Amino acid sequence: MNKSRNNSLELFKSMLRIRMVEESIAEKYSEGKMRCPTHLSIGQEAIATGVCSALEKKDLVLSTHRAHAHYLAKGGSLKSMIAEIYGKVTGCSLGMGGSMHLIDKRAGFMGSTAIVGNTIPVAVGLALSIKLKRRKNISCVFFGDGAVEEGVFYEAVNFAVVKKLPILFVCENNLYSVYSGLEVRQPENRKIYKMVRALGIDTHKGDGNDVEEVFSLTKLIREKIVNNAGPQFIELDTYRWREHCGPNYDNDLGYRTEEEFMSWKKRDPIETQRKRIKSNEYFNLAESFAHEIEEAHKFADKSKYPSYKQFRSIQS
Amino acid sequence: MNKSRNNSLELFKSMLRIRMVEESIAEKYSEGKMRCPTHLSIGQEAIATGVCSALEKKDLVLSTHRAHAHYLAKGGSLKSMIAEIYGKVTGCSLGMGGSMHLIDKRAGFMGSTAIVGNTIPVAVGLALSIKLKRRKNISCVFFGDGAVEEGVFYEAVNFAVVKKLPILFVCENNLYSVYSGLEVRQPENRKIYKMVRALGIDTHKGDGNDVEEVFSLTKLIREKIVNNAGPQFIELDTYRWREHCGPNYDNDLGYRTEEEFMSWKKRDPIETQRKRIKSNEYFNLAESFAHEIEEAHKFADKSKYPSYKQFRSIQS
Amino acid sequence: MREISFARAINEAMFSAMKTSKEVITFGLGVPDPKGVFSTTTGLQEKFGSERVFDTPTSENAMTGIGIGASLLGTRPVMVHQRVDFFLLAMDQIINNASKWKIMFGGTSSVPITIRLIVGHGWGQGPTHSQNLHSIFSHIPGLKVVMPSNPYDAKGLLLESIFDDDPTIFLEHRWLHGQVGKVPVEEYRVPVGEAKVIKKGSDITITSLSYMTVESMHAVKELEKLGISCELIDIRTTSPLDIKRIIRSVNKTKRLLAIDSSVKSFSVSSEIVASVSMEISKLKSPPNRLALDDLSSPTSFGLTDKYYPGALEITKTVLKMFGKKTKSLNNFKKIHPHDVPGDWFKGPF
Amino acid sequence: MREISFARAINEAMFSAMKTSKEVITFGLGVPDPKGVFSTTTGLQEKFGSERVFDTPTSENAMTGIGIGASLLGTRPVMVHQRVDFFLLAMDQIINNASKWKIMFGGTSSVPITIRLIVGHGWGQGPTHSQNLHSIFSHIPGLKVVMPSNPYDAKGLLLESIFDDDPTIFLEHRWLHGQVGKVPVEEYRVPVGEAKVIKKGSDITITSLSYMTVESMHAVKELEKLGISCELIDIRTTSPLDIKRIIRSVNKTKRLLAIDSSVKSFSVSSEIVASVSMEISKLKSPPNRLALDDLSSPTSFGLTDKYYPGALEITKTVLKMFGKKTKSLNNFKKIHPHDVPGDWFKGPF
Ligand SMILES: Cc1ncc(C[n+]2csc(CCOP(=O)(O)OP(=O)(O)O)c2C)c(N)n1
Ligand SMILES: Cc1ncc(C[n+]2csc(CCOP(=O)(O)OP(=O)(O)O)c2C)c(N)n1
Ligand SMILES: [Mg+2]
Ligand SMILES: [Mg+2]
Repeated sequence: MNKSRNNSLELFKSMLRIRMVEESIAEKYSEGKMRCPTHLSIGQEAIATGVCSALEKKDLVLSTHRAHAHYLAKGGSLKSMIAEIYGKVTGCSLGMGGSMHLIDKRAGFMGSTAIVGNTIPVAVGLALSIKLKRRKNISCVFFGDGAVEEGVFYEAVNFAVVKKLPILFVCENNLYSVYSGLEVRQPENRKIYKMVRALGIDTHKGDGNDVEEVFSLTKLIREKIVNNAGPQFIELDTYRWREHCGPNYDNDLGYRTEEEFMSWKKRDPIETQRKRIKSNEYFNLAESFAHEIEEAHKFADKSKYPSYKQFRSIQS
Repeated sequence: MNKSRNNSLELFKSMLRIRMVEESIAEKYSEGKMRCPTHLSIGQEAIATGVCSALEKKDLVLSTHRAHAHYLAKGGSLKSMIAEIYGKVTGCSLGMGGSMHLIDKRAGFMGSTAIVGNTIPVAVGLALSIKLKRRKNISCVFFGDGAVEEGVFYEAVNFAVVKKLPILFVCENNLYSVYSGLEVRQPENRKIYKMVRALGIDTHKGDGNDVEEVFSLTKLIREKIVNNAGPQFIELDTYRWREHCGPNYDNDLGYRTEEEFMSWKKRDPIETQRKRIKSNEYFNLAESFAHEIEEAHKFADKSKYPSYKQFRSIQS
Repeated sequence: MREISFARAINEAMFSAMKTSKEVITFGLGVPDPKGVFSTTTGLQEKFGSERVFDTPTSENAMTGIGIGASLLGTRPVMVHQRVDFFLLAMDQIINNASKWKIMFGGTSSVPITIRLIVGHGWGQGPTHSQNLHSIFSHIPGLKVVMPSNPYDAKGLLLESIFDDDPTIFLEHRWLHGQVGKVPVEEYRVPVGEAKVIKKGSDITITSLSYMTVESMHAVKELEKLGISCELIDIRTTSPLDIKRIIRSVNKTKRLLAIDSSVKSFSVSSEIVASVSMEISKLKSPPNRLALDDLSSPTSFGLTDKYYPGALEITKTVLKMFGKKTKSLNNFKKIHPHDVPGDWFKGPF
Repeated sequence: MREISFARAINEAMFSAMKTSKEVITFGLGVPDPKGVFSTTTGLQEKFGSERVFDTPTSENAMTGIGIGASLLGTRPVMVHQRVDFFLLAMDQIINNASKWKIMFGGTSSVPITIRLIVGHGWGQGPTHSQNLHSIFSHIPGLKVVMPSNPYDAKGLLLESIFDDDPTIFLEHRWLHGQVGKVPVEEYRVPVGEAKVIKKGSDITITSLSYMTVESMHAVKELEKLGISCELIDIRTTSPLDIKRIIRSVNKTKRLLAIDSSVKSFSVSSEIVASVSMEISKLKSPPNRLALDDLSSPTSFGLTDKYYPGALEITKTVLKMFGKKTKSLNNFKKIHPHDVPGDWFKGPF
């Protein structure tokens, strides 16, 4: 009970911190110091937090263009991430990757890339190596509803099933691929998790805006994987609040309705969890996070760019 | 009744002709005049014949590396095919394609290619154009159980469903991809047609060695497609008798058991149909086909190779 | 003549082509969305309907095959990808099918598709959002490769590509979309395979392509002031490459600098230097090329300036070829940060 | 020293690598099948088990990504494809991921994979079963590209590639598999990035690669008889390209013929001619290249002879460069049809 109360608080903290980090990026983006495409997860934090909190530190995670939340939830260094977005040599990828290429191997965050779907087989490869080495950890990959449309997703799942690999596929279904709704990309009324189940893998479905649900579902599923139940797939519904790429809101563009947006905003994962934990710590937390985040931006701002010599030396 | 008896005879004839053509290729291959990779369909004729006989002439077909049977069943010119395999300018592709690149547009046979799975989206494209032009025909593509493993298959089906295109996907499941059995490539006990159904498409299953079953199933399915039921998929079980590529038997290699081979040989689609029609025409038919085939080989042998000038002029 | 932007010229070409022929269709991720692929496809769906103009799943390989299939029946698909890099998923369809369909079926079929690919640049696009892959496409027989540098050519070349019966890769450098220039209202064509002399000159031949032609124009002006008369040739299409035109020019100037927007080795600039060297032995100085270092494109603002050569580097390179000093050269005041095409650009994509 | 075939040398390298390190695994369609990818993988599964040696689904793109992923944890996958052409399906994984992983994560990760690709040739392989795509791979920064021409180099270079920390494309020309040559039993390495002088000479430098080196060796012998002393350089790796070694040689001979097994334009031969021309201005005759016409590979026996240059065409080309007559040349009696590597070959694949 106490333990569970404690866990709920941890989940809340993780989400709040991610939200505040992302809002700081949105706020400062117009300063023109973060000069790279940047995809925020504001509104989708429960998935990153719920899944990564249920994983163990030794578990390995890969992600997509929209990676900040996954990176932070898995324990990636905040300073290194912000510096990376600033393009600085103190960044997790020495400034050579930017927002879309985050890595923190010590935290088990193995990378994120900017090509839709193309970390999915890489994660299966991690699972293959884990199995060959008889390790006890698992591989986990995050991707969106759009990535499911890439053939490589299907191929990767097929192989994972054939070889019974220790991997968790996490699909964040936020209904959109850039400005394109599901209806122009996938069959009407086809549920992703049902379709994927037919590929031969166990699949699960959850409310991606309920961090407790995501957490307990993932805990259970992870248990299955380490007990050799083979690969598992989970689809989580959620919604991106801001524009696909960049710091702003974009409801004015008209590709989605205000009602839809508002109905999801009401289901703010952080607010939901805040109500559950009934904590009065909110302000203390927010203050300490704000401080940490401000420090990270300062650190990034003051850091140097990588030298061209460094850049060149890596590739030769 | 008479009509159906007549149809059964036609189906038999089509299969017998295909078999005899392919056996003539196998027999003469060692002469060294057919100098290209050649994949025979001996044992699999019921699918080509059953499907193509249920299609209309205006329907469009695409195929794979193993295309002879589909080409002939759809009404492609025998002489042009044999000449193509001989690499002659009188071939359907002017000798520039060989056994794996057959085409006869007048017969609605739109091409075959040598890369596993890569005519599948092309066939979907034909269907797209058919729909845009409000034509009343359909597109049909043949492929093997191995092709189903290519992501492009999955992508192509998804799009066909989203756009409700007039296309029939025909999967010839002969249990092998070269020497590799299904068990090293696809999940145990997963039925292809069930998996594919989950992608959002109507799927069907049939005995690929029973030409009557294939024919009537395809008739029904074609009807559905022209009545706007959307794309359809059919899986047909069958077995290749000879080696994957080339004229010989290869059971000695040990990648499949003699029992398995014999059990399928007993289910020879041509013998099954011969028993059904109780025709005494067999010898007459065989004789006339033998003559036609001999003529085709002579024609091919006597024909000229394309000139380099011709070859060059096509690409500039 | 009125002036419009490169993006607008593309948009006009699309309107024009779709009006001229019902066979023309266009699709790709984002084609009918509110941003209309940097506003190049804006209004098309409204005008021509959702059967001919549509969005697609993220399935680059299948969608390319689908375009090929549709084209076999006379449909003329114009497919669009927001970045060249994404199209790497479709290499099987474009190389094994589209480029070879005609020859492998003995000329009985052809594949009249056009693939519009946007080349990313600047604002931390990084290694997988700013590749210049035209050298790869150019190496494949059976593909045409078009790289316009200005609004006039963009419209004329796109129309020509669409109504050409062969598969064409049409590359649009992101930074050109905002360029403004004179463009006729009516339909016209610019032939594929013809280079264009942008400026006549007598001392050196500079070949350039796509966005690099803009940088070259600045350099050439500067060099003129310094007493070097450059003949600037805009390649316009890298395949077929109008090598005859280039050789004619070098025969006159006896000097060559081949500028490329891709990494240096095994590139279009290599081909130009090689072809010229095999034809003309008596040059006044060794032939030269200016292209990117053989490294994946960097992301950091601290690296991109050095990685991407511009007017300044072109000017210096030419001066060196003439044995002149480059130190005092200080003429290209950057009016905005090096990683944006103009002050209006604030990211993020 | 004992002699073994090129295929056997590959097989030995695999045995040796897998014995040396448990991290080495190998997979691909047909790897453990009775034919063992032209017998290069024969016996590996029996020896090292089905966890380390396995067959795969026909899923080229995912399998490449899976190899990349496994390599991130120190596993060293050797992936095999029966034809280069099939690997076009995996261009996203190899170009957008493998080649860039190291640089886009600031050097914190590396991708030690080796991709063995068989180049098809002869017996009507046709447009999609005999492409030579090394120029494309060579153009991508971050990939190493290896093309051995003999059993000794095959073994040594494969071992080097496997234990190298960067992604390597290892191209095996089908017609080399049967070549026999001296190969040490023990493990040894041949460095990636070093060309090899096969024969010293003073009149002309010929660069060659993979199977073309075999044809070049015949030509060089013939030319010797005709009084022309050739220096034959086997490139061995096209990326990194040992351009220094080539330039050193051309500085001596003052003549260059770059031979390539791919189509001519935008190829490795273009790069060699360009690089040499930029360095050395005083050649005795214009630099030259010999490669395939810019056309997709033909299928018909009636076309392949003319399409593929061999020893005869090399000899003729060199003679022409020296202004000598080529008409009387009648020395290369073909001992078997031009489309097979030997009389033992009866098709079909
Ligand atoms: C192969 C490829 N195609 C297209 C893109 C452009 N793109 C970037 S993000 C994105 C949206 C993908 O949608 P989804 O997978 O649902 O992720 P979300 O952005 O919704 O988190 C697209 C299409 C890309 N990066 N890579
Ligand atoms: C992309 C690609 N990968 C591999 C091959 C080699 N290959 C040729 S035929 C074949 C077998 C495919 O099996 P299936 O689709 O079941 O057809 P079948 O030969 O059984 O008729 C393979 C793997 C190829 N041609 N293309
Ligand atoms: Mg999404
Ligand atoms: Mg099969």
